[in-house]
Amino acid sequence: MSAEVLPYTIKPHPVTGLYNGKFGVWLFLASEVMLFGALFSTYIFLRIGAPETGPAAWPSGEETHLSWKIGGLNTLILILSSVTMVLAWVQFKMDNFGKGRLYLAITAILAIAFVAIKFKFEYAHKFHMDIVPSTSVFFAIYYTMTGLHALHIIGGVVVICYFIGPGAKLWDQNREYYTNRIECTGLYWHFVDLVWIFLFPILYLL
Amino acid sequence: MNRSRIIGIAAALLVGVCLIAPSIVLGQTEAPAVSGNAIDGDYGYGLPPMVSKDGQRVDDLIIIVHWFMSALFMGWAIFFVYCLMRFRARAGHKAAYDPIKAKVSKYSEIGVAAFEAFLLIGLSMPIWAATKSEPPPETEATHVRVVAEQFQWNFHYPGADGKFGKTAADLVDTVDNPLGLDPNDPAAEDDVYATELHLPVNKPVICDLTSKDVIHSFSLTVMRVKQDVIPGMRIPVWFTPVKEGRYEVACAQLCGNNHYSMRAEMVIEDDASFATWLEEVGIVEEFDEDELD
Amino acid sequence: MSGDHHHEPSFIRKYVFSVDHKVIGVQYGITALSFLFLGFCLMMLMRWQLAYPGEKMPYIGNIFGEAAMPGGVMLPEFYNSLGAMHGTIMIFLGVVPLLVGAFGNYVMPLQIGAPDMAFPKLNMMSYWVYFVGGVVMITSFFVPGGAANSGWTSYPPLSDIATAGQTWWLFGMVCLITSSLLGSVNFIVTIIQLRVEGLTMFRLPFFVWAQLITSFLLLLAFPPLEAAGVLQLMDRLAGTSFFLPEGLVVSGVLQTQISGGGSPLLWQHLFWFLAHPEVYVLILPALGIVAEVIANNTRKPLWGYRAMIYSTIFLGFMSFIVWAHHMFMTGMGTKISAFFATTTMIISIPSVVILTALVISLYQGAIRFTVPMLFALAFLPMFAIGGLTGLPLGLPAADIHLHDTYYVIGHFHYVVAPGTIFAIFAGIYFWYPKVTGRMLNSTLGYIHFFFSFIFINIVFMPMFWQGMAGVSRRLYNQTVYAHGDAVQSLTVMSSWGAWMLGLAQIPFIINFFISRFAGKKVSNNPWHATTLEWLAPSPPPHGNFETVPVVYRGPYEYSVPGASEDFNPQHVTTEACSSVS
Amino acid sequence: MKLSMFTLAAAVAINTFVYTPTQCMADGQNTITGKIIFKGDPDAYKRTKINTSKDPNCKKSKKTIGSEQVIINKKSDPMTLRNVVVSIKEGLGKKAFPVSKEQLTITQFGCQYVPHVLAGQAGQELRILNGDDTNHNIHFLPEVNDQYNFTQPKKDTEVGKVITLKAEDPFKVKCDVHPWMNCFMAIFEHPFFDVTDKEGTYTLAGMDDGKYTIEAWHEEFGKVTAEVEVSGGKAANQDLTFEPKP
Amino acid sequence: MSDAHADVSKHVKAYIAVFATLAVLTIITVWASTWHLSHPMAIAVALAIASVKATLVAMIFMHLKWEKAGNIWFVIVLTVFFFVVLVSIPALMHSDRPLGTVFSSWG
Repeated sequence: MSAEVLPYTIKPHPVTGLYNGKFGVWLFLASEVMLFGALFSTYIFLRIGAPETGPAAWPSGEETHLSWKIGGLNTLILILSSVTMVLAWVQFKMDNFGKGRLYLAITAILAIAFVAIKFKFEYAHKFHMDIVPSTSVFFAIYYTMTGLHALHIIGGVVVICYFIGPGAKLWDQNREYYTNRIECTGLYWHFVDLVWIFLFPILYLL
Repeated sequence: MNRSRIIGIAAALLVGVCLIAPSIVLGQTEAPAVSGNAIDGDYGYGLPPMVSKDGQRVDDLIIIVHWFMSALFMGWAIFFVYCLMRFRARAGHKAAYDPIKAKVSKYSEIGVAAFEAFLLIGLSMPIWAATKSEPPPETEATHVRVVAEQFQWNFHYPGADGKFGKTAADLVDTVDNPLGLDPNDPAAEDDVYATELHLPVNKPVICDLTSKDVIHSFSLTVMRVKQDVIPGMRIPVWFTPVKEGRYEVACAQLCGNNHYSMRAEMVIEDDASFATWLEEVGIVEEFDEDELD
Repeated sequence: MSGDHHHEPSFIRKYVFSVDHKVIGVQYGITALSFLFLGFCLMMLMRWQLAYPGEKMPYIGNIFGEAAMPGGVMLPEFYNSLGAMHGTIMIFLGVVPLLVGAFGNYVMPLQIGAPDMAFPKLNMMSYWVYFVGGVVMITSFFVPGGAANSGWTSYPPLSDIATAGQTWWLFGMVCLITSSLLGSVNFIVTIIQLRVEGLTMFRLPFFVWAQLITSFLLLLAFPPLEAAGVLQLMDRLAGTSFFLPEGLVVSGVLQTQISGGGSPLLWQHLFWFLAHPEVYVLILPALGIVAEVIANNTRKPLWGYRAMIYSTIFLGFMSFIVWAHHMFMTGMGTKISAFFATTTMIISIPSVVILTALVISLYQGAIRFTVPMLFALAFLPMFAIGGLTGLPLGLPAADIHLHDTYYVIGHFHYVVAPGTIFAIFAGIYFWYPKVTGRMLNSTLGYIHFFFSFIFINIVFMPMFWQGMAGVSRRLYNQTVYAHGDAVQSLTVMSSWGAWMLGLAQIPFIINFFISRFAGKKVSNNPWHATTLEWLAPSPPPHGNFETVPVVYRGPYEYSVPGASEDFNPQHVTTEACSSVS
Repeated sequence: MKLSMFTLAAAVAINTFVYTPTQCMADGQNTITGKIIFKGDPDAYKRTKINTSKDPNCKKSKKTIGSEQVIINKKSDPMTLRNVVVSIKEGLGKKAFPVSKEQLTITQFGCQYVPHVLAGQAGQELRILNGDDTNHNIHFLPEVNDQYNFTQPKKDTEVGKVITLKAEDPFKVKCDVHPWMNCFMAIFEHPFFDVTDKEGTYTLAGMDDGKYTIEAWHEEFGKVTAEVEVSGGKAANQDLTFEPKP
Repeated sequence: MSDAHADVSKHVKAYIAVFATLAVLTIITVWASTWHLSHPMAIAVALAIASVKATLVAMIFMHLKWEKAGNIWFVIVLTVFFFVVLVSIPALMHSDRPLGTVFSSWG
């Protein structure tokens, strides 16, 4: 009900040029920047403060047991999923529902692949080696940051699957509304990608 | 509700409070102090006694700021009360629509800003710089390491050789070795451990603050010294006591259930007494077993 | 969707899981007022221990159980729990939800002429997440070891090694932060997008501006604390050492199970990065309420409306770069302390501007001493005292003596207790007729005001003297120190003030409930106000306005020369204003 | 809970002078008795006066207190050790024993714990009393049990909670306000344990016939064990010896 | 959002190009980490590449290149500013300590 009553839910506001959802998502992303910002700040603060030697020293590349191959593969997967996400939006925009939905599905599959690789080849492997968050500050940060990022991915997958499945009904009722929502989902999805772009070098390479 | 009733209520209230407040202040019994030792100095409602060489600067700053604040508030309040009385709604009085051209506010704001700048740059920063980046010469100063723990202040003196022995976390034993001194370190042999802070008068003191467990705050009210004690860091503070006597060391940061019990005493004494104390405090007396049985 | 329009929603949809901003506003209001009362009660318990340390609490001493108060005497751990929870409840569960959740939610959409918030479902979720957070906080009192007892600031390592209540506190905080984030996104979008035609940004009531800035503060400042909360949860549950350095020896036992390498100061940075903007979250909406009430009751436009808005924006911006003035005593050097002291001095200027503008607004007005106006007027000197006493705390050198003493307590309580909470009362008395369609009884209101005003000063004024004398805050028993024992009489006075202040709230509570049914019925615009909320019926129906209003002028057009009334509502055309009716 | 002075004085007196851990009525007939012998230089373990100047209120209960880590009875020959926990370590099989109904008490008096070493059976109730006019904070540092941490700011009070402990090797209990204050608690599944008195003797009673390993534990010198065989209700005698390396 | 269909379909090429660039940059980052650069230099290079990638994602995928809404730009600028404050000041404070401060409790 309220969606119909409220202005600018679907059509952009003539002055601001935005519909409510898009502005809302950007604001939400702003808060996400600060959330991850705090974690990046933690990373830098603790890294600068780490002693040169001793058990609390920052581990070098080999000591982290993080494989750049797996990390790099995951980076590519995530970038690819970003592309398919934006292509899905293009298809909806051009009224190709079927193709758009296909791209959405590919995005979801890529995202699941990302999470699967993360859990199967990284977390499980590390737990097997008895490397847990309490092992060192580096791994505490590694698990917290990538874990929080993975939660974001899982959240994104849930939303995407919703729009492939039950949410797709909206397409029949109001195409523009549906496309808008895909755009908002896309914005979120690209942001998650963007976070990973920073996480990859600071955790795997430096 | 008419105005006379309001005034009546307000007057009754004021009278009531005038009666209540003194009775509260006067009618109480003095709570017994837990401490057994008499603490020197005259403590009251104002700033506590001040017995350090540089503490007066902090006091002066506080006093100047408060005069400034009072002046500002009084000026403001007079205008406020004037407005309330002069411009109350009444028959025949109408509010003016056009805003007044109040240059005064602009000037006063600039004045406030200028004075704040003076307080900050002229007074506060030099004191702070002296407190944080101009330590007294190492050779002249009495050096003490202060090790805080829940809920106790430990004081570590370097002894005759002037060198602190090495300490390590894994050597700590609450009874035998509260400081975690390394018995193999020759510098540790003559180190002195105490739970009372004794300092010679008129000599600068450097206290290196460390904590074993949580954040504490080393507060010497009478010296106008306060510094958080952060685990994982050793932070120095320095001051020069100028008056002999027995004072208190307080913990000013919530450090656990018994935070309020984390109190130590500080004795400022002349060089001779300090030297004697330093020699005697380490001596352990033998315990006569029959006394227990 | 089509057939639903006339269908009356079920009770649950209408009053429990409602998406109507007004119902949510009222839900927020009732919940937050309950929490405010609870937080106040915790404080009254603490005041007993402070005034009469170690003595049995009369009458109610035995109901708290042997674990908290054996024999009716409060234990330090319970005292610390009360202290930590008083702070948390008052700030995160009481004042912010009242100012933003209740007043913001109810009044802001009405003031901009919107039918509802931009995201009604998000709004509902925000309330329920807040509610869950509140329940978690309350439940934590009943877990072994009691509620969180490391202070509302929860400084690690103490909070890392604290009892289970701390974990509950963190979960509760994560809920509350999430709720605030959802709310702030909603507020910003609503204010930017849903203003009615003609309501430009500089025709917005100051209250809406305050809500906008506040929402930005919440949006950008809260996430770091959420991150910090997650890190502390990791420390407590997964055994990491984000906030723990190497070589901790707790109670004589070397902590070998932790890796070390963390820093206790990291928490303080992330915490105060939130908590300083949070101070402005507490004060800006309060200033907004006060501005509305003052403009309405002086019957003249606010003086320096634009200057106030620019100051507010500046305040909001600066509040992000002053946080380390809470950390002067953590071993800060000269450069950084000079930077933060400077920003702190700078941030005092816009506050002075706002306060000056408000007091000059009184000049040449026709001041009606209504109950909301009395609270709003009392707010001004109280806020002035609170603000001025921040000055010595912002100067690092003076802070050496005053840091973590009662002076700090007095300072921020003057800002938030007789400051913000008086503004809240002003708001309640002011908008109650809009929400219920009935006036609050003004005789009870006057009694409430005068008693509150006098006693709240008796509570907090002595704290400045205690602080000057050097008494640390958070002491279970200050008489163990000579300087504390010397000013114990002030503590006793303060405590009696607090209990009397509690009694002074009884007329308000009675008034609040009785007037709902027995108050004088009022028209849409009982205060003869100009802003849009007074156009809507009292109480406003679902959808708020019968016809979408159009705005023709600024928010505070009172006593316009040549107009037929002494107020020109925003939605009335100029011709209609001047025609004699 | 406010205690009467009498209760408290009784608790202190009993624990100081006649403390023997309560033995529950086990159904066996046999007893093991013996001495804990100290072989070494007693002058290396002299007791010292504890400096309580940090808290002047400690002296109100007791003028001087001495260290209690090592208390050697030099008058007897051979010298014996006090405060040694002796218990059966092996040989009881899987038999379960009823829990003693008697309460254990530990009292803070003169800023010292009375008794200094407390032995009890798992599930036995423990009361914690404060006889000092000061604030104590009793902090348990076990690994199996909960790390209880109680504050007692008032004289003549008892911790509101009566606690029961699980079986655990001797662990330290300390006061966070008075760092010199500590004591040890040893909790067993069975009732066959004792703490040596000032004569250095112990008695374990009520075992069935069989072969047992007994263990003696001292906070400074660690553990020693011995094997004892008992049968037919005869009292077996088994001394154990601590021989610290100089 | 007023893009016609044709406009949007033009974007597709840009998306593919950006994907290619991102993939190449990822490989370069990994490659760069094997250069054995000095530590600050390595960080600078890695973060510079990451920033370029992030900018590409934001500008093209998130349509900032075509974004005209001032509000969004305002939010972005504000957020980036506070992000920088949040990340840099705690780290900076590490270097400004009272004379004689040591980062260890023991020794």
